[in-house]
Amino acid sequence: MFKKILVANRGEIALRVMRACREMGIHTVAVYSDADRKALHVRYADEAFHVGSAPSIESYLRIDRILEAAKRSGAEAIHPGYGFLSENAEFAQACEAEGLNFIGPSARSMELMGSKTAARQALIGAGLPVVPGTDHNLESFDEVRRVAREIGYPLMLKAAAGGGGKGLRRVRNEGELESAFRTARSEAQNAFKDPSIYIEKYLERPRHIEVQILGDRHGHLIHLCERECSLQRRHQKVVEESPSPFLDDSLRAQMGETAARIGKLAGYWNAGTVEFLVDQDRKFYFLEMNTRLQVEHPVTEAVLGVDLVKEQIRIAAGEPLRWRQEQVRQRGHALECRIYAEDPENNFFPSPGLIRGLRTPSGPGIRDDSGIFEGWTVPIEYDPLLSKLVVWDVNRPEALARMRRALEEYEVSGIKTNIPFFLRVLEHPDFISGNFDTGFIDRLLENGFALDGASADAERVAALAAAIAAGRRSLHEPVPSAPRKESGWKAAGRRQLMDQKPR
Amino acid sequence: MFKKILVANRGEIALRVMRACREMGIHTVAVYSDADRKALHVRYADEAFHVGSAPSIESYLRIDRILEAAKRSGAEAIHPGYGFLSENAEFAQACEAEGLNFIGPSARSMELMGSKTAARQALIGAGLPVVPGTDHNLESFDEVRRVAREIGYPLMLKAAAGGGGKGLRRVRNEGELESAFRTARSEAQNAFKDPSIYIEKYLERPRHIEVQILGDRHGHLIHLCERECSLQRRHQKVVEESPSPFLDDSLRAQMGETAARIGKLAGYWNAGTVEFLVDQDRKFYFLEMNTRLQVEHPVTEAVLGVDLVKEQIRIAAGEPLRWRQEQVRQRGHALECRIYAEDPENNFFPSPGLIRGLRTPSGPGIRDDSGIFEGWTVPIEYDPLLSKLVVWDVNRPEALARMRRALEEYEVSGIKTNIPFFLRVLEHPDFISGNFDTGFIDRLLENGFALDGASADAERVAALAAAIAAGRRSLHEPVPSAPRKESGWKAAGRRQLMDQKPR
Amino acid sequence: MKFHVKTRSGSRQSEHTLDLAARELASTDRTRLPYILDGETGEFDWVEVAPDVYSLILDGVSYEVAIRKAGNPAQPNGFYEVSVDAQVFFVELQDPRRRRPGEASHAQDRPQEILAPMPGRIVKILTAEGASVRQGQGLLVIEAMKMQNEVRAPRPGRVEKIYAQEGQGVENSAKLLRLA
Amino acid sequence: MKFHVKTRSGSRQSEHTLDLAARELASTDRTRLPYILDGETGEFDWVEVAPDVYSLILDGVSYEVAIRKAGNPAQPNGFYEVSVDAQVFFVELQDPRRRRPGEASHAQDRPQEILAPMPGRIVKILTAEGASVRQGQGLLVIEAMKMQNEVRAPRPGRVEKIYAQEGQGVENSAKLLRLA
Repeated sequence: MFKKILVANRGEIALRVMRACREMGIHTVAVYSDADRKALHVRYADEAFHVGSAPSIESYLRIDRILEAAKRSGAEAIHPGYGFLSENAEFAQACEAEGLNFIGPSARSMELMGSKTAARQALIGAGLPVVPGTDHNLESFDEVRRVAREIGYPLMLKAAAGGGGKGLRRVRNEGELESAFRTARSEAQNAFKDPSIYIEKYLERPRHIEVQILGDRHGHLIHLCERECSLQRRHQKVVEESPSPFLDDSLRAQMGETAARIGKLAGYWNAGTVEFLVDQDRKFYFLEMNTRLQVEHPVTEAVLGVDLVKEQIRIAAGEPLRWRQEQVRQRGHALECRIYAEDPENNFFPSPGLIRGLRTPSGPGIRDDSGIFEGWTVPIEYDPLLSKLVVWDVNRPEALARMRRALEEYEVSGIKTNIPFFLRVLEHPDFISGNFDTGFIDRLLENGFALDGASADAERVAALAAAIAAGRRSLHEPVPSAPRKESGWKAAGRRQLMDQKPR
Repeated sequence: MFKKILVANRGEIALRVMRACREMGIHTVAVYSDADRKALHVRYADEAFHVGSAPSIESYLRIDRILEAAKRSGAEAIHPGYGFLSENAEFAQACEAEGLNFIGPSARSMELMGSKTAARQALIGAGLPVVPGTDHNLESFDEVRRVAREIGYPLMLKAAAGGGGKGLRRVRNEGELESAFRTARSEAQNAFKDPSIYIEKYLERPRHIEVQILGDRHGHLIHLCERECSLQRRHQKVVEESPSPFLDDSLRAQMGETAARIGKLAGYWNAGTVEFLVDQDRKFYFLEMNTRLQVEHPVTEAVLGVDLVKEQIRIAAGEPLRWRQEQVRQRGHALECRIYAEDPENNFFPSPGLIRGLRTPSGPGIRDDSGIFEGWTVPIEYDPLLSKLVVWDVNRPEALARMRRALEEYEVSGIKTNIPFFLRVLEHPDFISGNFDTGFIDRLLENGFALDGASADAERVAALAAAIAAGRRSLHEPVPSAPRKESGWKAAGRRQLMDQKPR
Repeated sequence: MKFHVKTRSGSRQSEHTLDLAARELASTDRTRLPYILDGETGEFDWVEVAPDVYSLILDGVSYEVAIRKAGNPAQPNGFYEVSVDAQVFFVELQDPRRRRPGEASHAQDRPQEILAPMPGRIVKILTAEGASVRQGQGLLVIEAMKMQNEVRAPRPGRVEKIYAQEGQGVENSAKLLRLA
Repeated sequence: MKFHVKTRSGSRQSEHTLDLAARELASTDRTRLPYILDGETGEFDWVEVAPDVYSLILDGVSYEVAIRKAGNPAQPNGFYEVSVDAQVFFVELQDPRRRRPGEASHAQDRPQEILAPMPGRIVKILTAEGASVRQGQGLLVIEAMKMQNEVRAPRPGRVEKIYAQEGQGVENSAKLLRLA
């Protein structure tokens, strides 16, 4: 086993990987930019090396500096987390060339599955189901228009190197095509340095359901069941769960087996995810493969009782997989909410800044994978993900109730978060019944988002509290310059109570 | 289902019960003493009623005031937690007399199993194994001496109404008997208002292993496997785990079945625990039954995926048990450490006071059931339990590693805690190998407890840090009057690193 | 101490008169405070659990409240942001003796500078100098963290001056426009 | 800034000379600080992450340190309690210019009042006036929270005066005895 691992990432995922390392008795090395000197991952690591200025292109994406830090520290392996260099085959190759173990699949598997069009071609060759569309990159607008007519509208333009909703355009008719093609190409060029675009049929109200796979370096590969990820805002996942309320055992087994076949086809090892779209007729189509750990991995961990990061490290160290397919059994239900620094009341505007107060939920069935602390300033340069909040309970209704309780306990003050938005989603009848698709949240938000009107009781209390604060000031008591906490503990539960309470 | 429940307790267990209520959509009512106006359970509850001054005899033990608060709030049921009135049959009866549902067993079951000697008699009558000894209370010293000669030394004197290590004396020979009898009676009188004493054979190096049972009001009762509770300091449990490393499947099934038989014998419903001593020959003996929720219930919850408090509430509301015995399957391994406000370096002296800084562990597999917050003053009047720290992982060695990681992340400053002591226990070879008994910790502590000598590297850092602090003061910078945090994050892991790092 | 109180939460607004027995406030221990709200007498239990965070118990109901003072932190009257169990209220306190009946709050009449909520680039300006805007109406669009975001009017008013230009990069808290 | 440094952790004690470039400390941003410890030159990276909590990186190794000043909080020299990744050190800083070579610290020579760590009842007194005691030796037993607990000598010394009596109830911080 490795003695020291460098984590080439930041924030909550860096901390999550370091926790796994510490539990395995492996020393950890952090890298950090100017913006992250005080960050938790730097303080949690055994060692820490500075790799550049705040923009990620000058730090977390600098392969040369990260490899130099690995050499200086004597690390034997590098865990890339997700995002940044995690799906960069060049980085994986550079690690291996320097004698460093890249904790992920082979560069060959990454290259094969990293290009959406190459992956589509391989799958079509093997007779596996893909969303109807082109299996090659489209260079000219003329070609795009011709192919679009063949496939029919509505359709999706997609970046071949894409991910995370970038370089993605839905086109309803030919009139929208040219402008969508230009902006998608330019976004793809900016985000991935590769303007290649392909076309997929747009499925009506599909579900996004993905399958976790895990393979060792000795040819043994299994699937770890599904995650339901249809709750997306602008093509970005915001709530994930497992099991999917949409699948029955037969479809689950079919999708799992298909995912494992795809993994084997790619000669895949380590943890990976095969994403599918499932249409209203319960037919599923390969969408893309993510050749890395995913943000939503904890829901699988909660339901199956595995630790995917520890398994990744073991696999990278050459150990054989310690699970057989028949040992994989789902128990209960898990949900994840991605807590972002953004303002749901103002069109989800990013809300970086100083965290003045923080209280995290705890108690039974709750996991908070966070990268923040009271006094931390969320930098503007990176992803606004603050924490992954994960709950487990015996079944879906109870897991939903537990998630509501956890969100009500979660207090972040000083910056805005999407917690109030999640509380709204969790009380929506279609979410509760499991009747939703990838467009659910965007439709929900068509008229914007406003917090519920407050109750008369709370208003009375607000007036009294302000008067207390004023009264204390008039007594010339010392007053703090800024409050340290805001209270989010009771939110929805309290609102219900007030509606019921006799006056 | 109930609409409103009063929680007749305080601290972490009150919060734990209220969290279950909130998840079930049940409104919560707190009671509090003068010492607890700012306590978390008062702030978390939907409603809160003052029941008296700080000493528990004047507040949390005042049946009249608690029932009055229940009536004023309109609560339909009372959850007693553990300790305080939880095993008080008079309280259970008073609740029922007022039309309030007592969330626990019937007063009859409590009375039967609450007296150690009555329970012993009932079990002997049914042919169930009890520790050899008397099955009736001993009034006079002459009788005690006579029975002691029959049973043989060493032996234990025990309070018939006892629990929590009070009224308990180990007697090695007849010379020690008279003084031990007097002090045990006087302690029993003080603690339980009942001086009755009985004698049990003292088993050499026994293990304390208990079985959780759960029964509904319709005669359906199951067992939920075992908890290993042999790690005790002065007869008080400090670390609990499940499964027990000492049991095999056959002994586990035998003990489980015996516990279920005992529960049925007592006409038991709700959650309860049957405690056994297991000797070196793997023979087990009934020790006593706890007719309430226990501090260590979360290890069972983690391994079996049940929520015992929610089940308690459902059972009290008359719902049938939703688990059959064959559905109870252990998965992985769970451990609990009881985080106390006490100073392990000073003979575990209680350490109440202001909590200046608090950071709780999180990430995969960790549950922190706490009743404290930064700025809270731990009162001197009550039990020093701050939090139950629980971890789960796929097997015992990984659960131990995770617990170490969690303890290293746990920071409480301003008061002393037993966290450094747990870190010491967790690295002991006998604990790691599972080779321990109820005397393990007391033997370990025979020569006291001192923190490891620090490393030269850390010493150099301490000198530099003090010089920075001095330098800033010499620059007349504003300095805080008291630090808000201390750092416990890296503890043991860091010490290992320093030993290895080349200078 | 007597106050004229205005509260706002979302679209809900209301006004009250409040008289609070302020003499008890000097104690940081638990205090029962009598009050008269809109002529109705009551009493509640109040304690500070963290700086500017209060626990209040009214008629048995437990509330957790956090306070933030806008403007001069030492001045008793003025604007407070109050969160009550995660519901946010804007509360304005006025001294009733200095207030003429029917007088409107001055706050809305004073010109207000709209500042950039974060560094970014001005993508589009959605209004013009001299235009009247509703509360919540979009004023301009900033791109930051690779996302486009609308800056909206915090209150109704007239756009007196626009400082920002389309395509321009702005620092955090840069003046964008003035609302009269 | 030059210091004479004494550190103690458990039974381990040592002395050092330290010269720190203090001019950089005025910045709260990240700072690289050069130092000379026992004649050896080095440099480290320092930042304050919370009041009196520092993150230090020395030769790539990341440390988290919390500081508490004993005595006058504004006075640079004196006693500090320093926790480094959960190991606790007592650090005494002296100005080397005011210190004569070979001079012992005065702190241990001054009489010290031993105070009750919490309210309780004195169960037993384990020493006598005039007795010499070792560091860690039990002085008396207090019962509190229904447990009996030993109060021990924080340092070696001679028991000059015993204020407490067996059976007596004591308040928190009550004087128990004086150690010379």
